[in-house]
Amino acid sequence: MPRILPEVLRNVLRKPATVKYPYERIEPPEGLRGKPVVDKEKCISCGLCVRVCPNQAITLNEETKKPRTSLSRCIFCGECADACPVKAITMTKEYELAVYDKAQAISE
Amino acid sequence: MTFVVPIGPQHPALLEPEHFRFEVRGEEIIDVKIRLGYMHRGIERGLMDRTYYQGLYLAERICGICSHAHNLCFSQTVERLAGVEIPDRARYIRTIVAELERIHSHLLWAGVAAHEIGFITLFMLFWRDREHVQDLLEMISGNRCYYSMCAIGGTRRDMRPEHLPKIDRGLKVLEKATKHYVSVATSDRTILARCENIGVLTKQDARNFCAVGPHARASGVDVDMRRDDPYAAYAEIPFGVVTQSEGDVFARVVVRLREVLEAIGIIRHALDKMPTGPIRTRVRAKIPPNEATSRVEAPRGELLHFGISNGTEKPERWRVRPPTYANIPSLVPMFVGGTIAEIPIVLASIDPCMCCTDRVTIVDVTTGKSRILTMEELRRMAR
Amino acid sequence: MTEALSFLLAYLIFPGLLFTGAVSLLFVGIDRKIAAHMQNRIGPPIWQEFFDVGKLFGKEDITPSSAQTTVFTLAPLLAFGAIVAVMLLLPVNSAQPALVLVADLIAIIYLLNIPAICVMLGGYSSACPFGASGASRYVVQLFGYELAFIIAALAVAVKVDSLSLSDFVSYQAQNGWLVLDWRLLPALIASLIAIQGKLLRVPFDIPEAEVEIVHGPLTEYSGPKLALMRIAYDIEILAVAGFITALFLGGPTPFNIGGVQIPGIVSFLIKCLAIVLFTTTLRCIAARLRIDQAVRFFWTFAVILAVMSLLLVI
Amino acid sequence: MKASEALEAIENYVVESKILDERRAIAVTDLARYRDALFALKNKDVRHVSTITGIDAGEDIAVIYHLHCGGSLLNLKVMVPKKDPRLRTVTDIFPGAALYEREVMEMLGVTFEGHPDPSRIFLPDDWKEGHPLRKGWKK
Repeated sequence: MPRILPEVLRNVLRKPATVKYPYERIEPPEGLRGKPVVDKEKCISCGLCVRVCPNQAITLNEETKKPRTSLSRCIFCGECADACPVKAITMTKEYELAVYDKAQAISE
Repeated sequence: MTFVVPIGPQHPALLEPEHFRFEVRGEEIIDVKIRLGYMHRGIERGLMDRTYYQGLYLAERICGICSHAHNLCFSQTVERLAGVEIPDRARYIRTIVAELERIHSHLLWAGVAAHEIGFITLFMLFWRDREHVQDLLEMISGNRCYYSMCAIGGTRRDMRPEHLPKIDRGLKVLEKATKHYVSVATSDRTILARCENIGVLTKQDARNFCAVGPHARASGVDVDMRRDDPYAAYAEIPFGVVTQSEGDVFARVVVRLREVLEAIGIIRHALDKMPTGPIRTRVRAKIPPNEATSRVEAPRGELLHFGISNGTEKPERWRVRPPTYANIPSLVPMFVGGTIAEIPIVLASIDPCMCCTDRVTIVDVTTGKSRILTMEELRRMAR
Repeated sequence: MTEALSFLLAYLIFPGLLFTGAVSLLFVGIDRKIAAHMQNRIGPPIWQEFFDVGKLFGKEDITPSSAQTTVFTLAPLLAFGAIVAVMLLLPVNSAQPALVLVADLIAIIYLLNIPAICVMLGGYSSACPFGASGASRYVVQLFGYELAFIIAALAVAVKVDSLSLSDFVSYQAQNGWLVLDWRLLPALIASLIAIQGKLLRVPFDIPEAEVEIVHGPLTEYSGPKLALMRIAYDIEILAVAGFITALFLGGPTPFNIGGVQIPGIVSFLIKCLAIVLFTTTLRCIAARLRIDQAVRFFWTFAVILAVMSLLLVI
Repeated sequence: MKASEALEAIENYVVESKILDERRAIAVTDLARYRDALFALKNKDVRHVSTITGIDAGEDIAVIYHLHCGGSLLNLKVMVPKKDPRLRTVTDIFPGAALYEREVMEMLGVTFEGHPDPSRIFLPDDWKEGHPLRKGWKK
């Protein structure tokens, strides 16, 4: 009891450690594996990302032949970004990906 | 008069769904029955249906807390199957992440344990300081939970030079905090009253029931896979195996907190001695027939992966034995003779991870269909 | 007629239902906020307790089919009624309480126990193993803290040579606070420990230890009944703090700060808040004890302190 | 204990054995002698069964005891015919093996005779029939 009392009393005057999340945000560090984004200019439609994806989250868009990622299946491992021969896929720092409609959870 | 107190599958003392039936007389427990299996996800079968490269990510998702341990153990097993040596730098990076994860897991556990004995302040403070480790892991690996650091044949990311001062600063904060917590936990009379001589597991019982990890070490069993079966870079790093002889809940608290300090030392040493060079060698997707076993000292104890390859890119059989599964038989001697008030802390003291334990199931992984109980069945179960 | 009307006013408005309800809910809010800050988090806003109780009143009221309905329903009402009655007996604004009895000390000690007994009855009648287990723990704990609490109050009564709270307050107005008398200091410590048990706060929140037995006796309660239980519990905090104030801290004595006259009610509330914050600190720096440890602690440490005071003042 | 020492202890009870490296050894024994092999290991102060794995190997079911022998790990394999999948329990030698035996029992349908509590452990109570880790099993 006595050893923790000073800390407890000090905490009353200290700023709380909690971050009021939706109102304040902590900037994620460099290299966070967030939403994968495809640079369509660079993409050569090789389909390698489709093959390496461990969870079959990526399919090639039938018209444009560019990859589309289902964010509800994606596990954000970053294998596609690593495998891409022209570095067209990047893992962005975007992490707030919740949507009401499953059909919108797609990154193209 | 004896009556049965059901604990679980949903209960505030359990963070994960398991079912315990305690037969009690007054406050005293006279018997306990354990039923597992509320979280079966078919992972062993699932691993057999996936290629090694896909399985790596499924194995990681066996557990949310010791994800790196499973990740590491899986890739080690595959490397053994293929007979590949990984680069030195990769071994050191794996070690550093494994130890950071151990700190994260032990602080998380300490918070849960404080909550179980009603010490909410300590619970909040432990979890506040755990954030520092999580921030470090996020910075190194790019994710707070699923680090995905291991690739088959090395690691996927390198440590950047600009990370080192940040890790150093983070470790200093953690070291100071942990030392403070050790002094609080070992002197606080209310904590001692709740933890000393509670849930005692003798050395004899710990060995007989094949207990593993900090749980066994707190009973005086000197076992640590990092030393007994060295993997990654542990053979080259000096560290002490923390043991306590008392075997009660308090000994488990002390063992875990001291292991955090030990882990900080390991990380510092590894950062200091880290060789330069490549971080990954290529491993072919098809692995010739072979069988291999790999063991890792996960934060909760010995984790075992056993794989059999058959020349294709998928394993013939994959077996996972997570640490909590090994510790469950030793719960019974710890409970019997205790009181209801001791259930939460004794259960928490083995750091149970039911997610790990229930790996096998019948739920179809591809459709995810689950069974719906009829009202009649529900009523029968409620009775 | 006027007497009945003034009683009704006293019961419903001041210092009864409306006043105590508002103040005690606010006190609990402050308690939660300060506890949160002690744990280095933000915590709920201080009027959170009003939201919680208000929401509970709007929720569905479920009575378990196997519960004894009459007892289960009456327990919250009785607890609520009894604890508001305590407030009428406490000297809140001046030495004179709203309702004058001959030996109100004894009445208060009795009435303060009724919410506890109602909670136990509710737990037993709810036909739930957690409720029964919590209730039996509560009974054991009651015998622990109550002895220390009564002996501590008795020490004060012997010192003042009266069984009336208004006598205590006027005695202290003349002779200074009783807490300043070193012979009564052990009694104060004993009663502070006892109220920690009475208010089910860590380290003595054993009957409703949520990780062990869910919510103890209140596990099966929901909706308005739970809200009533909750308000009764909140008012009990204020009532117990007010009781200690009257016993040791001089009760509602008006005083002067720089020429400004501070009315008795304000000084009463400040003292109560001080006691509540003391219990808040205590609950933030301890772990929950086991029931046998708690009882042993009450019977040895707290009771001995209280008896010591009693012997010293005789 | 090195892997070679562990194999030495059971050399009379095995059909074939192989040392993989300093810390890994595998051995195959048969239905008649596997308990003797385990007893011999217990006499060498081996107390820890890391786990028991069951494998559907076509005609037979392979039951592998993973034994932690000091610093090394020994995989002791017993082949059980699928037609009559019965084994004596080893819980009298290693009490900690109880859960692993129950798992092999329900996942692969091997009966461990003399097991103290052969009830369900992972599968639901109303599980009808079939053993999920057998090759032919289909949902």
